[in-house]
Amino acid sequence: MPKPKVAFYWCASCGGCEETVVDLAEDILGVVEKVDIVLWPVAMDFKYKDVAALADGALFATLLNGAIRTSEQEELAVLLRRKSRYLIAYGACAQLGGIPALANQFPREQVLRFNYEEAPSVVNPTRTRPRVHFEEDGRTPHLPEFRHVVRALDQVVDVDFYIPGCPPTPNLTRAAFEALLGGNLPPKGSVLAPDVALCEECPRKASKPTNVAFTEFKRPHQGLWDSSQCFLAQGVVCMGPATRSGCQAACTCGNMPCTGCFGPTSRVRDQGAKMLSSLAANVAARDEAGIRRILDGLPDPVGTFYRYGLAKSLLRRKVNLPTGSNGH
Amino acid sequence: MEPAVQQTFNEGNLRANAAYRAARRQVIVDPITRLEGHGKIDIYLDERGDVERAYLQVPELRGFEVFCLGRPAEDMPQITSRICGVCPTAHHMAATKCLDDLYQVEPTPAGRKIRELVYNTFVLEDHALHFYVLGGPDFIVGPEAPPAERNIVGVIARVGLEAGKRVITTRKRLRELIAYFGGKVVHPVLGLPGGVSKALDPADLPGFKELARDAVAFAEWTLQIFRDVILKNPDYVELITADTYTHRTCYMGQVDEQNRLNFYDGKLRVVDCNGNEVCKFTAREYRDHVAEHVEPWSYMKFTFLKPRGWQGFVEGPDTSLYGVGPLARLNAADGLATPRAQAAYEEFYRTLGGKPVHHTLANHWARVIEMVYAAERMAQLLDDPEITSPDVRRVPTATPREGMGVVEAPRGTLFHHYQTDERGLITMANMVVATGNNAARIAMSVERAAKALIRGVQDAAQIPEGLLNKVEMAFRAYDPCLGCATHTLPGHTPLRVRIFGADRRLLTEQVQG
Amino acid sequence: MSQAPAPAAAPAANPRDWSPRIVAFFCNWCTYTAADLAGVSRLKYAPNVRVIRLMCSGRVDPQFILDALARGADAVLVGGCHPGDCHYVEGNYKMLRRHQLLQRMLTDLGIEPERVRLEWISAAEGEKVKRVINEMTEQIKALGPLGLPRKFAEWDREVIALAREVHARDAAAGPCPAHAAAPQPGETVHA
Amino acid sequence: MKAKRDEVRIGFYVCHCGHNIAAMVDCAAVARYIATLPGVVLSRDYKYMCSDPGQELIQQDIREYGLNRVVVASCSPLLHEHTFRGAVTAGGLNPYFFHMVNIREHDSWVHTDRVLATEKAKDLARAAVERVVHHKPLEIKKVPIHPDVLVVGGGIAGIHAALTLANAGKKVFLVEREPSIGGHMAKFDKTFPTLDCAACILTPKMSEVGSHPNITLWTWSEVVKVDGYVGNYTVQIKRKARYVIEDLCTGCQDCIAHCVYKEPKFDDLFNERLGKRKPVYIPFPQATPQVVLIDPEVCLNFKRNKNPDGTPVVSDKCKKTCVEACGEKRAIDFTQKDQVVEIKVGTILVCTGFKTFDARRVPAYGYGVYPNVYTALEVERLVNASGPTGGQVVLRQGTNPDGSPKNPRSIGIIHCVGSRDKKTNLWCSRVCCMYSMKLAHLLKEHTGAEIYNFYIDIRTPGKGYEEFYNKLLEEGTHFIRGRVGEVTDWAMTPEEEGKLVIRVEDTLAGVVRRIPVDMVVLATGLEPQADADAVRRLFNMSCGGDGWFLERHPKLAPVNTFTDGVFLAGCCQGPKDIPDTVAQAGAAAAEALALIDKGYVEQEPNTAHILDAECSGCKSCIPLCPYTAILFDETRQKAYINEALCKGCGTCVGSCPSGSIVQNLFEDAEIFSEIAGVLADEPVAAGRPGNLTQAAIP
Repeated sequence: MPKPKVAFYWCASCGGCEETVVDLAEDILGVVEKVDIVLWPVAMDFKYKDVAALADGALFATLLNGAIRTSEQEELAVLLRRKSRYLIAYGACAQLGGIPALANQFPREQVLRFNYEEAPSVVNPTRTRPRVHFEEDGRTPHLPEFRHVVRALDQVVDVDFYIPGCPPTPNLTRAAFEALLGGNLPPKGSVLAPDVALCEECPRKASKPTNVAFTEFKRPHQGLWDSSQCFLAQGVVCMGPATRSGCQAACTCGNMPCTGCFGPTSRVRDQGAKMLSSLAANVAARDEAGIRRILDGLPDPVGTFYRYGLAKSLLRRKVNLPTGSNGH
Repeated sequence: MEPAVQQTFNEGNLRANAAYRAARRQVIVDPITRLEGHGKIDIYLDERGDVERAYLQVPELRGFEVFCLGRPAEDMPQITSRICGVCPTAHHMAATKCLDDLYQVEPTPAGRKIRELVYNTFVLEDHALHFYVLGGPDFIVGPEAPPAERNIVGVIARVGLEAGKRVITTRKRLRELIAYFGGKVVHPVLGLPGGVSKALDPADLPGFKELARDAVAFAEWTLQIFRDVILKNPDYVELITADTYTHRTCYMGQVDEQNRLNFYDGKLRVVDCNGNEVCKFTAREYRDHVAEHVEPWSYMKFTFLKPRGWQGFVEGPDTSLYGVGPLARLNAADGLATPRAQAAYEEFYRTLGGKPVHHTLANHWARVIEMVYAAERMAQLLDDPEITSPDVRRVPTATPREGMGVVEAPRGTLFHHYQTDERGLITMANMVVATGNNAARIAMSVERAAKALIRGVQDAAQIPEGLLNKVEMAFRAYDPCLGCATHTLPGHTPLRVRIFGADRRLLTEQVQG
Repeated sequence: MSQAPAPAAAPAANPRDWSPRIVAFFCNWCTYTAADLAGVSRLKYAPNVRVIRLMCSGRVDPQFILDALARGADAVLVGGCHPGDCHYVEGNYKMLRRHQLLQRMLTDLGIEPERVRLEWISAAEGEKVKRVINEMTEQIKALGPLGLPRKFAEWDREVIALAREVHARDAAAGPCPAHAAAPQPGETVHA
Repeated sequence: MKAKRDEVRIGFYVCHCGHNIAAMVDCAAVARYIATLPGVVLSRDYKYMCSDPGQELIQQDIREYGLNRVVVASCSPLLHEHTFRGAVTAGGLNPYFFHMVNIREHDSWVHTDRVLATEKAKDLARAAVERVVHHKPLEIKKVPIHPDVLVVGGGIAGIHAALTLANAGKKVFLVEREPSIGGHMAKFDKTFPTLDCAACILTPKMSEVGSHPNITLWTWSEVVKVDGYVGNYTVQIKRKARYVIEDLCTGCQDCIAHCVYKEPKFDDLFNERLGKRKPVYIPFPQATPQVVLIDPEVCLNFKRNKNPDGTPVVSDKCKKTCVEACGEKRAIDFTQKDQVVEIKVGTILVCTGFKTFDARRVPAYGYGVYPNVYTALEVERLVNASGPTGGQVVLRQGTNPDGSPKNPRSIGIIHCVGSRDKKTNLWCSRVCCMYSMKLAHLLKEHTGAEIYNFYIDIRTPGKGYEEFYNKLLEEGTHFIRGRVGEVTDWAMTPEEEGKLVIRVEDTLAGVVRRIPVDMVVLATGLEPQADADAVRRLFNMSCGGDGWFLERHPKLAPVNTFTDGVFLAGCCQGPKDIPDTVAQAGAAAAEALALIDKGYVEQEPNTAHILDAECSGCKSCIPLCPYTAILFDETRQKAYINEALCKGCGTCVGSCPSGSIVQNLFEDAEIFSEIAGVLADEPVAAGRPGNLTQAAIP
């Protein structure tokens, strides 16, 4: 009988997810046995019209990584959505917008201006900029346009499952494949990772006292950290309590706090808001000035609480930035 | 291990890597999905059907420099590593060195050594990846061989199954060392101003020492493969030295006090196309020597030597263009700091007729020599008693203002530069990356290859089969990472080539990775 | 807002001219009771606030505030007992701390601090309920609409348009015979 | 959600509340609109939902239409939520399948634009409909009531309440901060309007308290800490050192007689500083308990300096004649220290009373400047047979021709001092008119002097009060209507020489008058105790803007507070006379009895619980709980909530970083849907924010 067809595709990603899939070599061995990888962009010569020609749902599953930021990426997402029985957002960028979504806090024009005019290493007296429609004696090497908004995959198309992480771990990926192929799937929309916060599997968990109240927030470079003690107990912000487990606490094992790449649990709509709520509530001071002094130890709330999740936060983006098509 | 299991194990590895290789080589051929994030070459012909102009375009931009604004500087190593998941460690390390400078803090000896250990390990595994999976096959299997064979499977067919297994397991073990210190191998977290986050537990030292020994053997073995398969084949040597792939530009590389190559630290040295030193500078001085030029037809910026000014895509003794990467590093250095690598270095120039070498394809050989160096350096660092000291980080006390950091990424020199307010929040971030440094040279290689290979073409039928791969080889020899180049794309460098007739109509379009 | 509100932002659905929509979270013991007192005392104030009763301001999850804004509230008012008066000892301090940090974060995300307000209103301060609500309504009127649902829709218009286009094109192309066969159900449970 | 919608059958009712709501909200329109919402099977508007027919209607509909959710839009849930839950239960549903919408206090009563008020009503109602979908059936929590009662304050209110409870067989702890119970009433001579002697009616009650088997009387004691909740309060009481062992003291007062101080020379506070006492003293003859105490501030046996812990240092330099006098009884103990005792009670009655207005705050009346200006309370002592002068009304300044202390020939009583005055207190103190007239009567009786009353209005709302007023008029007491401008000793005519002149505009005659008198009595008003704010915090009550303790409802729950199991009686809740105070004390006692005899309290099941499987054990919630209800299971490394201790504030719920704590009645889903509900008419429904409306894609 025909093996189910599986596709991998990438959008605005750094390639780390791809690297991870390759690191799976042995782990997905069993999987490779069971499926046809029809597109790993691409495991074989692949043409748009081939995909277009596929019957809807002809692809058993598509694992798509990277945030969505260009019309072309949207186009393939929409198409693959249609052709795939299961569309899976693979990795933090596809699931939450990821680090590229931090760009949702800034106007696009600022990016262009800095890169081509203001960067200290740029020498550009004529203020030349890459042009979407450039022409020199009849030659027209065009450049594509970009969206103002960086999006997670499910802000463009319907997504069946999510595999979290920046990058996801081989174990989770393997487990996901087993679930898919075994046909024992969680409800649609599930994140294929444990629905408990990271502390559950953090080796430092037991070291946290039950009475942690913050008198000061310390930034990671501002002290030397006991590699067996909970970071929060040491006054260092760790996103662990507001972040899904499944990574075996890789970062705390590297003696650095969690930054939240696995996103929130299913019970939370906005990872940042929840972590903010928990940290702030546990501040020790009772007077406004004292509270302010302690909270000033968190200089970049957006970058801290939405490091990977800005696109999927309740506000999605700095709300007063320009939208619409962009001429540049 | 059961032989049967062993068998499937090996096959699995082969299949996975075949797929990986393919993933990096081939890409959708399609006029509709204008694939962002891919190299794009538009070739325009004149009436005679010769190449009039070829544009290498990089069509995306992500704007890391801007969305880093307002973030705490200490987050930069982790944020900027997301510029590229293929060489995250390079960005991570450049950013971390930037923080040392920003906070005016000298890493503790152990901290510094762990950084260099991790970094050399990273360079080694990344080079191995490129040699066996990406660029190498062109030679090992042969440029004219059918694409289906021109991949790791073909490589293994040549060098044997055990060898293939060795490549995969060694890379795996190397990456485990990175993960040991970095938490994760993709996007590690060890870097902080004044050192690293995690110390090396003496109990784990023996395992790593063994790894280093194996790594040295592995690197030398790889070098031997290169000798056997390539140097013993006059066709290949001819191909390497062919004029098509030769550019007489300047070269930049990082060197230590004795002008010996160092990936992690040192001064940047530039030599001209005759091998004479043009300048030598520290990261802090990069703006006096390096500048970026903007072309309206690409998002990628073209770096050049500032004092010489932008003169366009020209070569020769006075050119302001320079190359970076393995070949450039060897050209810019006077030698290598480890015995075996030094020997290989001398053999390299002996064989190719003295310094500097201008043959782009020699990058592959240079890359293998660097593998030997990286492996030996690993061993040196692991033999250093200080490596297991728990004192891996010094807490900074200075008020931050501005910092610059540089490392030699596998693909070439990588600069990070930040300014902050007194709380250490980023007010300016700038990055000049390997592929940007190479951009002009890559563009020239591509145009040169195109001009050499496409002559009197009137219609698509006249475009020979292997042609595009030859063009691509010129491109891929740099192992360019457009992801780094525009801080935006995946590390892959799939490539789309379109050829337009004199009437500007599209003659043909082919896409390869 | 740093820029004038887009004309599109005026709710067409509302029969009258735009007027702020404010969602309030009042604690059961002080502020909600104060609002009752305001009613009993027949004080008159602006009809722009919709009160949601919670037992304590400590229950106010910042998610509620963001969700309210995202769903179309132009502002959010949180009312709790005066410091030291919390029926649950210090729930209101917890809210005060969240409020301070949330304010900073909202500013970074382009939302004016006036749009999220925390007030201590005791059970006896019916007058204050009136004052605060009238004051806030005026302030938000001056600021103009936040209109996030409309913004989201604006942002997504391009996506939807493209999706339609692709589907149309795909439909036109029609499935090619090679792949026409619908996938066998068996395929999901292949051995 | 959709699926859920199919299961729910919501019945919606909007109440006209006569015209209270209907006048400003188009109830029919609201009902029509709600009827269109998914899940709503029935939507009615009705004149009085809280009436029996109204509640009956709900019950019928539940049965007839198989409703499984009920929403009522009417008044504040604080008023009638209980009523309607009752109706829902009677209809056979779990009471928590109900939600109430406040469109009266929060809408019709506070708005003036009918269209907008109706819009608001729709929004609020829609929110409730959205919310109630997520409601779950809940068990009403029953908490047993500890039968013992704490009564705080030993004035007439506390005394009466304590006796009522004790006689009903309840064990009562009566705590009084002064050395004796009795409060202000013990200082009065006679009580209006019947003029029966305060002592005669109070003393028996005091001694009954002192001897009652069910009453533990702790005077010279203060409540310092209150923990727990209705039915189960743990109270700490500081028993201040008397330096006399209560159980051993017989009240013989030999010690006082034998004190090294032959003459009393220290201010007697009970007598408003008009009299003197010794370092060892008993506050007043009828004091209960009959136990002396020693004032370490003045007793020779103590140094003035204090130990680090604040206790006075025993000097032993005194001859201790008191100890000799006490002899075998050995009741005197100079080493005594303050001690804190802890008791458990189920209910608490707060009867902490009032303080009189400080007349110095109205300088124009010269209190503290002119010796012969008195406060009413001072005069109470002056005219009191057991007072400092044995009932002789003599002035502080001046002498009679025979050289004896001067008896006033003319007296002016100024009403409303510190009452009904924007500069001081706005409220009417309710008792001043009556006690002023009482004093007028007594002074006339004692001195035969001419008495002038200066009043703004005479207020006599009470049984026999108006008659008493008439009696005074007949007695020839002068009543002059007008707020007194000033009291001065600046004589303008010979006959004003050596007298105090009261300058007033007689608003009836319309002339400014100067009336010279020997004595001025200021009818000072009533104010909340100085430490009322601290006390209210102690018992977790609220204060009104004026500082009086706030009752739960001015009409329907006048002795209840917002804290279950804590009741109010007497002037701590607001100025009132003795009859009202006693009545209120009885009412408070009855409320407490009702609770105790029921044996348990039903508590809102709005407690929180932790989802065990989902808890990551991050411990972030544990320090947030003010009741230490959140515990950590070390073996399983998970947190859990002791629901008996949880009071349902929901702070931990709002703070759980992984959303793993749920609060009954206030679940996230319920509140989110309420938010969505009030905003649902937003023209662009963007689905769940952050997600693209999938509907938009074909």
